[in-house]
Amino acid sequence: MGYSWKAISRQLIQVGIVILLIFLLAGAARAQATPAATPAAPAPGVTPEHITQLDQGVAAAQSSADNAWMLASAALVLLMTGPGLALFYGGLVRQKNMLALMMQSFAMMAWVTVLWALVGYSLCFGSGTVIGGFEHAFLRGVGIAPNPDYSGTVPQLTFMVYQLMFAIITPALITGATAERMKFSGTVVFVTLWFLVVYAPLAHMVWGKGGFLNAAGGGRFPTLDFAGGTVVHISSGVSALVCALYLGKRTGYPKMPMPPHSMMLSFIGACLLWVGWFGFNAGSALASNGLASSAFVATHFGAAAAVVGWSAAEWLKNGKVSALGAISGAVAGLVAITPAAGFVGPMPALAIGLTAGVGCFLMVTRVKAFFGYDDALDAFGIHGAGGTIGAILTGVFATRSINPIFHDVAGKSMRVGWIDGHWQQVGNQLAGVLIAWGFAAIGTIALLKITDSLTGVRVSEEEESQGLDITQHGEEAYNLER
Amino acid sequence: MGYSWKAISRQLIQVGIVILLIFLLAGAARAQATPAATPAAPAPGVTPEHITQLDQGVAAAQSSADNAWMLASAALVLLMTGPGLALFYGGLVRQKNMLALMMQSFAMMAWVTVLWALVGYSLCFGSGTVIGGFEHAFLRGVGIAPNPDYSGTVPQLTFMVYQLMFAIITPALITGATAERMKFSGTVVFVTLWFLVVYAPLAHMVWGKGGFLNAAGGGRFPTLDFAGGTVVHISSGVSALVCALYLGKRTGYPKMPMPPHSMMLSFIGACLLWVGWFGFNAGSALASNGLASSAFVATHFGAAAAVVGWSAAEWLKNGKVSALGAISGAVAGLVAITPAAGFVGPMPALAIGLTAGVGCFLMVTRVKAFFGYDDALDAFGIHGAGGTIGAILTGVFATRSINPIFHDVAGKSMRVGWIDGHWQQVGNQLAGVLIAWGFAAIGTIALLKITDSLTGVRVSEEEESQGLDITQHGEEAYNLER
Amino acid sequence: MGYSWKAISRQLIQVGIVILLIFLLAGAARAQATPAATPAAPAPGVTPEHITQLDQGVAAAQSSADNAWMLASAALVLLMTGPGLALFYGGLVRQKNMLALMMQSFAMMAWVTVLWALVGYSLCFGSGTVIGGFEHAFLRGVGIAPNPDYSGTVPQLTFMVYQLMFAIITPALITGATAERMKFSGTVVFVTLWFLVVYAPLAHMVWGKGGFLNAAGGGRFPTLDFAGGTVVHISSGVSALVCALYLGKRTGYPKMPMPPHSMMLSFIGACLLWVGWFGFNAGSALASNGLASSAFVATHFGAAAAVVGWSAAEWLKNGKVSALGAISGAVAGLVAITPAAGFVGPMPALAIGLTAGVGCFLMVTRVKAFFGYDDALDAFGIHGAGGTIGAILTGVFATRSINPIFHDVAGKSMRVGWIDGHWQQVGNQLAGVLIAWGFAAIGTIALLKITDSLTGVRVSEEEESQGLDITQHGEEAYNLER
Amino acid sequence: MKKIEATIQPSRFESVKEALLEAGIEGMTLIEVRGHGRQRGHTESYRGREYSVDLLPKVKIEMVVPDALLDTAVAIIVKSAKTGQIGDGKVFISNVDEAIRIRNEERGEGAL
Amino acid sequence: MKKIEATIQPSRFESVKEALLEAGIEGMTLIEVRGHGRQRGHTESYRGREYSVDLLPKVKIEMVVPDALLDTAVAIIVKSAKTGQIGDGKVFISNVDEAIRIRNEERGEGAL
Amino acid sequence: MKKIEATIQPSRFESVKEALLEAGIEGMTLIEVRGHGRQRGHTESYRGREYSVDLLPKVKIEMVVPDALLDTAVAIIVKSAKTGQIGDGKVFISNVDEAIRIRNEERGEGAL
Ligand SMILES: Nc1ncnc2c1ncn2[C@@H]1O[C@H](COP(=O)(O)OP(=O)(O)O)[C@@H](O)[C@H]1O
Ligand SMILES: Nc1ncnc2c1ncn2[C@@H]1O[C@H](COP(=O)(O)OP(=O)(O)O)[C@@H](O)[C@H]1O
Ligand SMILES: Nc1ncnc2c1ncn2[C@@H]1O[C@H](COP(=O)(O)OP(=O)(O)O)[C@@H](O)[C@H]1O
Repeated sequence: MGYSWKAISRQLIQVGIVILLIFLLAGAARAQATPAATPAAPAPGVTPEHITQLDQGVAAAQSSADNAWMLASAALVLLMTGPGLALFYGGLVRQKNMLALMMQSFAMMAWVTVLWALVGYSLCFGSGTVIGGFEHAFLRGVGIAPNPDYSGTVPQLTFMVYQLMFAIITPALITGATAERMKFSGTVVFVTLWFLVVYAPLAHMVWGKGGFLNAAGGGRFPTLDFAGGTVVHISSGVSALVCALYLGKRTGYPKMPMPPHSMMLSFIGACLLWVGWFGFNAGSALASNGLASSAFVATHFGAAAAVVGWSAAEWLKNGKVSALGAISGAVAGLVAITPAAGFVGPMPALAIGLTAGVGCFLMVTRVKAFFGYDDALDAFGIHGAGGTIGAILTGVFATRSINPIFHDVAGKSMRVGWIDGHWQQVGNQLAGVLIAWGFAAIGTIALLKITDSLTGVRVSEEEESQGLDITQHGEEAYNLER
Repeated sequence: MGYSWKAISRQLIQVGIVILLIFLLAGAARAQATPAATPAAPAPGVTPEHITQLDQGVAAAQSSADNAWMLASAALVLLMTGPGLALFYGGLVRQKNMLALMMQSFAMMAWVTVLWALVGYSLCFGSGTVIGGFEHAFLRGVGIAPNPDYSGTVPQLTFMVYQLMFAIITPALITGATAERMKFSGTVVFVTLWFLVVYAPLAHMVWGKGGFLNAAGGGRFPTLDFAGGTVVHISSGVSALVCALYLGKRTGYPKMPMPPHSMMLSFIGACLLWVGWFGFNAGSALASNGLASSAFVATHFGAAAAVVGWSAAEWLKNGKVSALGAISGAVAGLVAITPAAGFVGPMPALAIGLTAGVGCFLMVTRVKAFFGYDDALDAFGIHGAGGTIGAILTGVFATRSINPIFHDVAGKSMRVGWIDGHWQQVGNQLAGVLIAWGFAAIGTIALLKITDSLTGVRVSEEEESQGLDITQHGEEAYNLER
Repeated sequence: MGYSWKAISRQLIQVGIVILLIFLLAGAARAQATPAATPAAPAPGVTPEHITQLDQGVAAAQSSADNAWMLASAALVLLMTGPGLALFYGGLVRQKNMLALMMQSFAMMAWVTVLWALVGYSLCFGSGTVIGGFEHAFLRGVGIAPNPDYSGTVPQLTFMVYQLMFAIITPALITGATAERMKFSGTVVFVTLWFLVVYAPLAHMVWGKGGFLNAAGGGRFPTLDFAGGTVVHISSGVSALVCALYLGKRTGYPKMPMPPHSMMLSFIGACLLWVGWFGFNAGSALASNGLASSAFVATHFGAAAAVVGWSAAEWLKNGKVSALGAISGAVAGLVAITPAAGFVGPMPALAIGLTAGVGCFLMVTRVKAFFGYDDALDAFGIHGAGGTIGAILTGVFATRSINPIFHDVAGKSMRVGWIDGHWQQVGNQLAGVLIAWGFAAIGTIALLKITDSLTGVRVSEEEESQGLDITQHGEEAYNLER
Repeated sequence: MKKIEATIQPSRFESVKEALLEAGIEGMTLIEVRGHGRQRGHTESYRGREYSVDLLPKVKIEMVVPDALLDTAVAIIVKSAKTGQIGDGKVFISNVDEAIRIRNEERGEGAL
Repeated sequence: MKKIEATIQPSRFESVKEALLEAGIEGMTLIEVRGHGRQRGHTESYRGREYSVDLLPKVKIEMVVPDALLDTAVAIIVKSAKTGQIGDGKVFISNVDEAIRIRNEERGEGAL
Repeated sequence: MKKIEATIQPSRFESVKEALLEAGIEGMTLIEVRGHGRQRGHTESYRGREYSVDLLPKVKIEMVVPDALLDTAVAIIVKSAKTGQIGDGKVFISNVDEAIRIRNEERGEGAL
């Protein structure tokens, strides 16, 4: 039997191949047949109607073109959280806590989405100085028509879902600091509150219609934040630090060795973060135009230079370049270039990346060790620090030749960053940074206290030693035996 | 030696950094230099020729825009099968069968492609009531010109390869039910037959020119199936159930514990499925328009709500939320929203997802246990059940404000789903579902018998206990020692 | 406590669900409300100004459309290197060398990027017969305006970063031959030199303005290489062989068994390579047009047919189809179709893939064993051999009905490949191949000697047995215990 | 006290464990090992390179039992581990001088 | 010479190791095992299927010591492995006839 | 019957195995362990945190042999495992009271 089918199958396949080859030649012969036509054009005619048609045709084509890139970008940004960040963090913890880390990211993909649909989008992108109103609750009035306040060409649905992806990854970043000791229930409750009380207002102030830090919208303190250095990375990074302090150290830290259980997973995660970040930064042009290309390049250059920076620092210190160092550097560079991506040229992007790579290396290896807090996976060391570095350097390197965002009353473009001679912008950036730091820190403390009283935030010591996978989720990541 | 090169390298790198920095500043200084021009416009002139040129220009731009999204979507859908589904399934089985599961998905990527090129595309999208003809065999006449029957703007080559990706994943889904005990040779033979005898006709009936379930093409029973709830998920899910019953239980099931050998892999797989599904559903708009955006949003919302639904059910039952539950919920939601994606708004999408999450949870935990069949990885419990739920709810929530698919003779758009007041559509959906169920079930039984007589379908008990990786493929997934 | 929060949470969630459902219905009811407007058109008027506006609008829309696809393609090509190739290679080596392999790919992502920004792009795409000049050093003059020499529609920044992704993966491919025994420092130094001395000239000759192999640019020996069969795969594959010979065998090879430590990782890697390759080949159309679709299809078909070819050969030899065989076949097919993708129809693509699958199978199993060199991961056996097969078959199957690349003085399109009756093209292809082989081989030997004198190329035997992860990077890939 | 070391087929472990528990024998330690003996292995092939795998996955049970329980324990293990085919494995018995329960430092057979 | 086999809680291993090293006891071999005894396990659930996991991860230390060192070594292990809770594990002591250091074929206690 | 427990360098295992098979000694069980002894380990660094890894991967071979074969077996192992460098490992020999082949319940040296 074992033999007979083998025999049969081999014959089948031999016959198959012969037939296949015949087919191919047959087909190949026909290949030229394929006509190379293009869609026929309607009969011309120089009538106003026809011109109107053309106007609409152009608008529609432009909209489709931008939409193609924005939908791809939205997908890329989701890829950053799942599996990107989930793997990056999951690989860095000990095996017994790995599913827990992944679940915390995955939970955001689901739960923040629901919050977003109900009120989140409205709070972030409705109108108001500090926070949006309820005009878009349940996504009321969010359809395929563009929302001119934010993007003239793509359907508002696209803008809405694209922004949602940012709201998903931001709280997920915090879980890097609370890793290996925070309750799942506590995480869910805390994130729900944090999203409404910290993220929504901050996103609105910087990006929302009427937000008082909104540079494009002419806010009081025009803070340049192209893709979320302040809104996403500083807010999550600073909140992460507060969480780490509030939760306290993991049992055994720092005495007990806690090496990453799988550098391989973190490596995959970092690569997916890098790739996804193109959607994050270049997508923030909200169109498929030259600015998107420019931001794409800046993003890639920032990441690359930061890898070089971090690795060089490591080499000088240890005489070795580690994979963990390289991927951490990449993330640091991507964080730092985020606010700058759409404002700086390729060479400044390299400079920003290099600075962030070295800067975050020092944060993670020196500063953290000095203060001794347990920011388990360096959410603050990389996102908080990198975001801050990036925000300030954006003020330095932003240039109108890339993005003429400021105009005088006459609509003439004005100088943007220090490199343009507008050194005051560095001040504006600092203002934005300080507000974000303060707002995130205070909000987080308050919400942690509330969460603590509701569900508690930290698992019992026994649960911690058994691991969160089993105690919080009743599963194990690997069941290799049997 | 070991020292000397270290020394050299360090110096090299130090020098390198200095040089680099100088370069950067040099470059940075030049950054503004970059001109921000846009392509020069040809000299104007209000001639009919020029207008014709413009007409063609608009058509070309529109085509390119839609093509950009469709090519990206095709790539995303392939990503769903490999590595997406391969990982999702591969992680759920025991280690000794993991490569076998991955190979079954990978084989589809290769083998179904060849079948598709030779006759598959023609059978699915040629014209006919029940199945297409051979007019496109060897892709005859499939070129860069659009095929107006299916998509007015993108090259037919794009449409062809995009649809191919659906034909690849559908049979791959079935392997979730036959897991850990079906012969590789049997799988290949069965799939070949199943693709020609079950998938091709079904795809044609629902989507093909003249298909009698084709809603857009005015079929007898207009079944709404935007992206394949019936064609892909019901067909594969029901066939999966039949296969599971025909093959019988895995040795030791259900007594012996068979936990997933790597939740981590299944998690990655699920995330990639989610991301890839944007291409699956939003790509089914066959254009980069508002409908694509709407489908994109519905897809994401359906998945998110289903995670919440499944997890909530699990929490109420076990007091814990598991990663396996969360990712299973996501897939269930994605399945259920598939037929609805291009017909429903965001809020109904949430409702559909929530229902599917809870529904599939009950299928997998209760119903399966009750009947005791061994649908190893719940291909039926999730794709069959989820697809059915989705198909019916599509009849409930479909609305012309999203997709005015039905028109009266005067071309005026008519009410679509129950929510529009057209409750009869639920009936049409049921008709489609029943036909798909019956067709898939009967076809599968027949083809299993044929396959069994050709190569056999089930491995020997000894091969089963040794594992399919070694016995079917002569490999092991991991060789960590040595 | 443990209980109380559970209780609370359950109630919370129950309440939550109820509220949610209410919201959903509320929202669902509103769904229709969503208006389905499209952007309003400006008031018409048949003025020359308006026509000029339209001309610009069309150009802008076309540019955005092409840019959308090109940015997505650039992201896909980066995905090929990280995590794609890193996983494909990382899984094939022994556990103790896995991070080292991944790091070698990752290092390219960072370091080659920096080189590219400083001089690389200019050397490849400046003007000159053998190599470009320094006109674009520091990306001088590389902005959002298209570079008409290479792509009429997309910003030069897009073209620049897209081409960079090719420069990243090419040297990474070589590391498959030097695996498990080459120093990290040596790798970095060698690659730096190789990129400048081998890659840059070769890329320029084949693709650069004035390059004497440039078919599109009317070079002396017009070599058809759509997406890099010669520039990427032959160059890296041949250099890989030279490296393998220079480094010598791994200690214990071939006596000691060295099975892949994780087929699973290699499988994921291969799938990502396949998906990413759509950006690599279809992106090489540098636009989102019909040619891109055609290349996309050819790419997929080539890969699929090669899987069938390799697997069939394996089945006939061993009576089994292995996962490693299947994924190796896929890569071989993708390599071989690379130069042909934009010149051949679907059926010839199948033929090319099938040939490459069988051909590379023989290379890897027979030829390598016969000569006994240690091309550890078959970088030469697959990329060198597959690239050569592809380059020659391109001369056979290229047809003007797909890509009318040759024109006579009158601009009339001329016959392209043998299938068009222009058998001489096979000669041109051979010329290109030979030049590439010779150039890569000689350059590589010289650079290896230089590197050897600088940092040394091979690790000590003890380091080799301990593994490169620990000795080169001071890390381990997995720390599963504890 | 005697130490029992039983190297068995992984697929039999569950039933051996259950049989022991039924007999009230609770304490045991499990080790995953690979074994070589009469049982033939299989060959694997990676890109044409063939490896004969002659070390097969086995499970080793270690348990220390009071002399009184020795025969029962051995009998149970042999009975429930047996399939009658080559590769079933071995049971080795050796002497143990002393046993200590770490928790309460109890010594001797009482510590088991 | 005596062989000490100690099955302990993984979380205690680091401190046991350090205590031994401080006492100048260098040679030891570590094995990851799973153990069953009085200590209760936990249940896991996958898609509604529940598994009770009653084999818990433990670490087994094997060391051969000169008779003179036996009591010290055992005392150190017990002391630093103890948490006082069920599951702390056991120490077994048995006799070893001969020891050989492969490097220089030295035999007897000198080889340890 | 005697039990041989040899802890050796993983890289030497293949040759030890082959030497034993040539000598007609078929039965052995292999365990992956980590060992501590005179051999120095290495340090790893993750984001600036340094760990000194002093438990090194070793392979432990367990085999029970008839008294007659003991010396041959030990000699073979020592010979083919030796590299002469610190870390080569140890061989321990102890007594085994009884051996049973599960397949056919054969006892004594015949069961090996
Ligand atoms: N002399 C021995 N010493 C230690 N372990 C042995 C010995 N002989 C066999 N084993 C173990 O028992 C397992 C089964 O032995 P084998 O000879 O294959 O089958 P059987 O026990 O049925 O004769 C081996 O894989 C090995 O792990
Ligand atoms: N009789 C025995 N033989 C071998 N190992 C044992 C025996 N009894 C217990 N063990 C090992 O000791 C571990 C702890 O034993 P357990 O009874 O759970 O706690 P305690 O030692 O505190 O009574 C078990 O998991 C098992 O690995
Ligand atoms: N006293 C001992 N008891 C048990 N195992 C030991 C003992 N001493 C050494 N070993 C094992 O032997 C290995 C090698 O010992 P080591 O002292 O490092 O080198 P060498 O054997 O050459 O002196 C150790 O890693 C450990 O696994």
